[in-house]
Amino acid sequence: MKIGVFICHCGENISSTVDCPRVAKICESYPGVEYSVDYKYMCSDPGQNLIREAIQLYKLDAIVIGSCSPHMHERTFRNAAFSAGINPFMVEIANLREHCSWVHDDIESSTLKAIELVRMAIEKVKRDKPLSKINVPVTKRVLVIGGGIAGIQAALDVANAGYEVVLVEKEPSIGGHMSQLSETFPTLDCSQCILTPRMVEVHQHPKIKLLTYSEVVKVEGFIGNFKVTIKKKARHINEDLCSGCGMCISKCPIKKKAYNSFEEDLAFRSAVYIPFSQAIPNIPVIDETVCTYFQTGKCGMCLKVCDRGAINFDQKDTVMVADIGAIIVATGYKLYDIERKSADLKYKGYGEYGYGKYRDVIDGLQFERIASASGPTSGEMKRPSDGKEPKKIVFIQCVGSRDDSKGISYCSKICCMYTAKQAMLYRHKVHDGEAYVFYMDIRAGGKMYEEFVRRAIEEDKVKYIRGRVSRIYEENGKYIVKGEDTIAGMPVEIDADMVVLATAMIPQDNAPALARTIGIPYDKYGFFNESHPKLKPVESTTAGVFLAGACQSPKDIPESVAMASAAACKTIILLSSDTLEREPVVAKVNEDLCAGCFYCQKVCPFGAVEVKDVKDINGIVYKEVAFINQGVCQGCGTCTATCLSKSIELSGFNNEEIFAEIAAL
Amino acid sequence: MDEKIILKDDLLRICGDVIDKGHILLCPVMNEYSIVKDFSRIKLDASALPAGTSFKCYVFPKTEPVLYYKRSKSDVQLIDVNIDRKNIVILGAKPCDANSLNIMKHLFNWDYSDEFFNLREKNFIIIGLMCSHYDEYCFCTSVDSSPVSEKGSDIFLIPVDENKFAMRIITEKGSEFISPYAEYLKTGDENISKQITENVKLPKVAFDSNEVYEWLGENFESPKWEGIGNLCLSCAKCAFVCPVCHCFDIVDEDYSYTEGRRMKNWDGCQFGNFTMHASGHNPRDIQSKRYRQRVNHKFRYYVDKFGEILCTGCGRCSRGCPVSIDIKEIVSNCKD
Amino acid sequence: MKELREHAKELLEKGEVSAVIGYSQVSEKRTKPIIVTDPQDTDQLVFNEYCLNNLAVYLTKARIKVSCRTKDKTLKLAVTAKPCDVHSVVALIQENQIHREDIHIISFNCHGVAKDFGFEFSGDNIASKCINCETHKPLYFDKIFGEEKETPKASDDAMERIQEIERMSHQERFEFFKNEFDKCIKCYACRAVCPLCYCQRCITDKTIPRWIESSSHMRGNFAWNIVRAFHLSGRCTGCGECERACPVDIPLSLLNRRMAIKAKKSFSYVSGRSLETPTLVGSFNEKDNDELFM
Amino acid sequence: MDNQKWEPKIVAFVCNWCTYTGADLAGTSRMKYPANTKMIRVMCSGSVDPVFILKAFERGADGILVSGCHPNDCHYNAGNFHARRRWDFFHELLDFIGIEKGRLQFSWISASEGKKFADVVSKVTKDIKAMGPFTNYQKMNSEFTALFPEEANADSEIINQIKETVL
Amino acid sequence: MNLLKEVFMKYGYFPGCSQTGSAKEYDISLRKVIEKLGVSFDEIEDWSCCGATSAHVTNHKLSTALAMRNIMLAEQQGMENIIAPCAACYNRLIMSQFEIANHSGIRKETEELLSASFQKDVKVFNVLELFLNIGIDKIIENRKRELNDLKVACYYGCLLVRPSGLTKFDDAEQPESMEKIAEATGAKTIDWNYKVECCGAAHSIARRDIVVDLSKKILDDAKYHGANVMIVACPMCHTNLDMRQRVMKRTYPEHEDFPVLYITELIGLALGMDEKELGIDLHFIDFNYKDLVPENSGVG
Repeated sequence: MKIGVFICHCGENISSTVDCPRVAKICESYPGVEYSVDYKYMCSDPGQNLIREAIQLYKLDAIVIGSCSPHMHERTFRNAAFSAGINPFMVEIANLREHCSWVHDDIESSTLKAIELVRMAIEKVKRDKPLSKINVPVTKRVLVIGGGIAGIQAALDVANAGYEVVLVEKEPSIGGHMSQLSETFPTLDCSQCILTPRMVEVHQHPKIKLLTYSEVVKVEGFIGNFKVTIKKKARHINEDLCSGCGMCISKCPIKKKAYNSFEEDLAFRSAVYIPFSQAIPNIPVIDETVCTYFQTGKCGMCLKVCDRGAINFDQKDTVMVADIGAIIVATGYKLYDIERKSADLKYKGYGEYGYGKYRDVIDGLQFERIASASGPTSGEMKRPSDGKEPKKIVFIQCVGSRDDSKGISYCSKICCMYTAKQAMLYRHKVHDGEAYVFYMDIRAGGKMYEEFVRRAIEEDKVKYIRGRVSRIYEENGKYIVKGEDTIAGMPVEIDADMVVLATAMIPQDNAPALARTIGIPYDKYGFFNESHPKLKPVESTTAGVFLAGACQSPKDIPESVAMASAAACKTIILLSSDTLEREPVVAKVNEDLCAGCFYCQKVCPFGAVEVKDVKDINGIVYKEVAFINQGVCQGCGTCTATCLSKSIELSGFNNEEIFAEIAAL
Repeated sequence: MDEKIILKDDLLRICGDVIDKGHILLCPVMNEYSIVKDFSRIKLDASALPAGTSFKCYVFPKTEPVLYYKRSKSDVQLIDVNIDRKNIVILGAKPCDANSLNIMKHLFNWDYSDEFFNLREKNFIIIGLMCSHYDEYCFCTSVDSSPVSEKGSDIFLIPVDENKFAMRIITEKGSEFISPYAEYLKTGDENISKQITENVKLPKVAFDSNEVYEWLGENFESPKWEGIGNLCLSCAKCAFVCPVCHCFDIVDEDYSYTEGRRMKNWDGCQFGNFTMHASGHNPRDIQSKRYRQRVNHKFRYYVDKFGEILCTGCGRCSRGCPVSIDIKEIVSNCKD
Repeated sequence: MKELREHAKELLEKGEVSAVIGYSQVSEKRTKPIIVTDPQDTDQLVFNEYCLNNLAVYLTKARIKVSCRTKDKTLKLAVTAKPCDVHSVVALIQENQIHREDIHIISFNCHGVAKDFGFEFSGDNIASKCINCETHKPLYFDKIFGEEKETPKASDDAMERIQEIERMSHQERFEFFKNEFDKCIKCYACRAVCPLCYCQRCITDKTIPRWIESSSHMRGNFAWNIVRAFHLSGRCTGCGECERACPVDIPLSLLNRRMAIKAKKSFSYVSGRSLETPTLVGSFNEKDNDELFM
Repeated sequence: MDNQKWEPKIVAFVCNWCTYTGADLAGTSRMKYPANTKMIRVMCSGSVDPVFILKAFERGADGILVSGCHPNDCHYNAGNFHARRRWDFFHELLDFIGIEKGRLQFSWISASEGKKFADVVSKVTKDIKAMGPFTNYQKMNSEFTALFPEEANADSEIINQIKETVL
Repeated sequence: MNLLKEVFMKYGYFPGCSQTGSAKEYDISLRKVIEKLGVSFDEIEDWSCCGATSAHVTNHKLSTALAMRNIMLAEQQGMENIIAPCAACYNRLIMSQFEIANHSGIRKETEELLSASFQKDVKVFNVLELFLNIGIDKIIENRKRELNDLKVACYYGCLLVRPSGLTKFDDAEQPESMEKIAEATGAKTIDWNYKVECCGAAHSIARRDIVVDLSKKILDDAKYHGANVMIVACPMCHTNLDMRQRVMKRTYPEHEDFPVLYITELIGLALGMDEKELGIDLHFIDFNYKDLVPENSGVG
């Protein structure tokens, strides 16, 4: 084998601490090295030409480049090698810049290290095998998980590009949290007015199949070829027959047994219900847990009044399997629970604010419902306990957020803005009321955001107090809010009628479970991880799965929408070709040696390992061996280390290559 | 035959001198042949069972370098190994072990003279000791040997009483070794030792090696092999503890990316990979074929080639077999 | 004994199994494995305190598997297994080597076995694994024989030895194991008798690259013994066959036992006890100990 | 060996996505750390086999660092979790056999932790320097036989040779 | 099952300085109640100050060493569990244990100071944990009278349930364990706002004015919510809330006496002991259960 070694000076970046000519000269003496040279800029056009010419002149089989990190220019050099006629995977890079010249001062020791690094690369390249890219077909259908604003936006964008979309929403209606909001900052336009047309569009779009009251239970396969199992929960209503007239709802005798979760438990709903009047689809759901028929076997009032015969008490959960090419995850967020949850001590809750004991200490979404014209108070400012108009209201920011002692270190990003908005809305509705805001800092980065906060303070006379609240307790129907004004350096006590806590945005409860189902990583809070924090913000690390909205980190509406469109765009790029090209760094099983213990299957994070029968000449299966689906394998190599008989090799990083590197130390 | 009498104490004195001269003294201690520095540990017990392993490893080490190499850009440089020439004195070798070098010698000097073996073997002095005890696995009498056989020993000892040995000097090497110590030797009476040896209880002759030879030739495809093959677990413990098994493997081991050494290691015919070809074909792919090979090699092929049975009847292979396969039983029952 | 033979005979006669793997008596205090395919031969089967072999090792032998396969279906294989050997069977099932439905487990109420052949079974000569054994009754079986008896009391020397080693300094430990590993002759008897060493080609037989040097010099012996212990950690069921088979008496079960203690302490896992729990190797818990990592 | 001049040889097995990138970041940030550590890039910390460690020791490494992504941060979701369990066992095994825990160290270093990478490498280098050369393991290379190649002739070594091949 | 096991645990007893002086009645009542419930404990021999005095703000090393000295003694005397009835002692002991466990530097330093090494994990309990361990049922079983005329305000104070990361037996902000124990005596408990507020103990001597203000708020809130007695589990709190009521009257002449009991005394009453036996007569504010019982109610 003839190997060429090319040492780059990177201007002076490498050559200032590494004696590049010496490295090149020493490498020339190694067995197998046919040609060795150093040059000022290997990645430049003349540099690449030098490589190409050397490959052709010396008939090189493989090359080693001593340059910057492979993350930087591996592709460049592979292409150069390819254009000169050698397999792009017969190229190894020794990282002489980031791992050597930039981090060491002493010329002698860094030169010696550089020699060793190049030597390791030479030994590895000797064992390299030519690889070719893998092609996999693409199913042109997209799954969007979550029907909030991010999911709606992503679904519409993909569908408008002409691809089929399956939109799965776990609630009976799409719309998400945005449909609960009263008005949006910083424009104070009505949230539902801008959202509902988009919801309708989703419903009517010929390319979108909408599955509400459904959940993703299993994801198999790989980019371009996922197989997704979706469970459609029983509504007990025949969706084809129901006209959405609402007769069943108005006649249902169970009126006050269940809280309306859309109204954030500020109102009741009947046993058969539509979450809210603009729900899409406008089809009710029967709640088995409170319905008299399901509890006692009697009643059946809805059955009697439905003239379309759409009520079906026997309906069962159904499961369907869809072929999917790409997945957009847009599961959104929930709010930090201030109540005491003995079952889940992940977050501690706020005992000092009464653990939800006081009915007038509410969270931001509850306030949204009170302020909303379609809410339980029809938009009138009334406090939940006695329906009185609160004359003094306190908003507390950063409840949960930025509070390590309660388990969350991050900033929830939107609370400063929505608190300002809510205080403003309150002042607009209660002209003689006083609004106080306890804050740590005001974070109003965004177009017209800072101006909006200033407006709340200056025009609407909201009183901002910088400090934390240490305790809230009830006295004489008032809520005594004890806190500190850190600017004045004084303790403050406010006897408020109502307190609104701007609780932190946290991931949905089932986010980690869903992440495991799909096979994407998540951080310690449960937010899904993007592939690269800067350059790949909408891709998950699993190929073919994209992220949109607040499931990745706290976001406001415009950011969620932007991310959704970005994810849609990435998906469309993926679906635009009929086949996919993948890097050939995948694991391969030696079937002769495989003992069939299937530990590889157990450790494979992607489910790439399948069972393959091996037959003798009579066609009788005599052993089962592991088989790695090259389309699914992501090339982590965990199986190779787990395999006890070493029957699996990871192409491009096989054991022989690594042993050679170790030997060259 | 030159027969002498020597006191045990004098024998130990000779041992002391051997050690002082810088030779290596090997003696069965605690169930194995070990290098003895403190000769109070020497027991010289004729009624002990054969040691767990033979002294094969001192003449044919479990691993040894045969050459070193260094690769450079243009060529490969080879460096020879300087072979050790130390004298080794083995005191108290069982007759079944003593004979092993004689048997193995043929193989190492057949088509090629193995200097690694020969140089070591040349420097061996084997002082054999009569054996007065056998167990259910011993069958030396079935393979042309016996507990009182002098075969392979340079000097042979017969315990007369607790403190005295009759000493027969068998070979020239033996007499050369003992000559400096003539003062310790008294003239002995051949009849006394003869009487002792004749009274030694011999293990029953379990089989006739000639019949076994014949049977093996005719029963290459016997269904018996499969039964044994199913039980055998393919470890090579039998081969590794055998005093005469001599198969070895040659491997190259790298020190670094340019330097390395070539090693000669013990190998065992019971390993599945023993006959694995580079093509992937394995002529002895299943255990029954491998076990058949083992028995054939010992009782037929080696006889064909060198006229000797490749077995000393020490019974180590059967005594240690994890699944209690008894070669004596298999061979003696071959005809049923 | 009689019931055992009759049961085996019945199984073979009815064609429920193709073979019965069992023990036969060699001499008073010695048994050997036997594979019975002919109903007539079942009267050789025995079970007593001298049944030391772990017969689970035969379940993965390809030839035996072949002999129980007919054109249409795979016949069952019956194996006599002490309760501790059943752990090995369980581990093999978990590792997909055999299927539970393909195997008929004949087990016994067990009160221990002798430490080696030729020793009278008693408290002094009880096998080390039987001291403090918790499974006198098999956890899984299809047929059980034998009556429950008291296990002779003995002190757990192996455990004391482990503790003794743990009290040593690193240098002393290293010297200790160096001396032990030095004896190794690479006969691989430890591997051959281990029911869980079923790989078709062992890591040590791999030559490209050479994972473990085949030479039995210090370096090769160290690598082999460490890797053997590591490959069995979290898997070894503690049958102790490796140590019994070793011709040079390397205390292999010290390593195996130490790793089993680790598995129990850190992961509350004991190998081969339950078909339901996921195997230790191949699973993980997000809450696993993270102290090791900076 | 002259301990004053002796420099430890340290091998680091690092995952491509987090630690290797973290090391790149340390480079672009021009953080300084000792030059003793040579890195071997693997795709995931889950793919590092314990035999690699033994091989590295055989080849004269005085210390080894294995580093991957933080838990839950793995590019492959779970590779590092499997690695963590594996190393927990292997580390304890080596410790039991008498190899000090400091010889083999582990860390989680994310792509953004250039500083941590530099710190960890400096710490490992410091630790290994304090422990001295790993003669225990390195001695084994020649313990059965003479050193390569000239020393092979030394008589005393040949006695060793016989002694060490004793069963 | 677990509870049963705990009952038979043997406790070491770390009284602390207050128990031998200002809070003698706490010590008396604790010993009596425990005995009645069938639990025994040994006083740690040669115990010393826990370091909760000014030491923990002036000399960190000293305060840790003082606390750990007592734990070391307990360990040496074979005790696995110790009770520290004083909230300040309790807090100091668990804080020191935490520091020892988490900072090897401090551990080394303290071990050197005490020339001993800490091997075992000695568990420190306060009285609330003690009674929870013994079991509420045990109190109910042994109850001789039902104190159902008492409306009890359970006052935890600042140290008993904090810091929240370490005192895992109850919530730091809305604790409930004392209520559970009090209800086992048959008494009613009230929901009120000041149960974990500061009584000013740190300023007990130096700034009585602060103490009076803070304590008054606590007592007033309890009264406002309908309590007729307050129970505490800390000698500091008791000092401030009981003894300082006289001073309180000087600043707030309208203040009416409000009895403050130790939780052990309350249990003692329920177990049938009388006020004198429990040392309640040593309090500054008189309390006699019979006074509270409406006449002709037939109790007692």
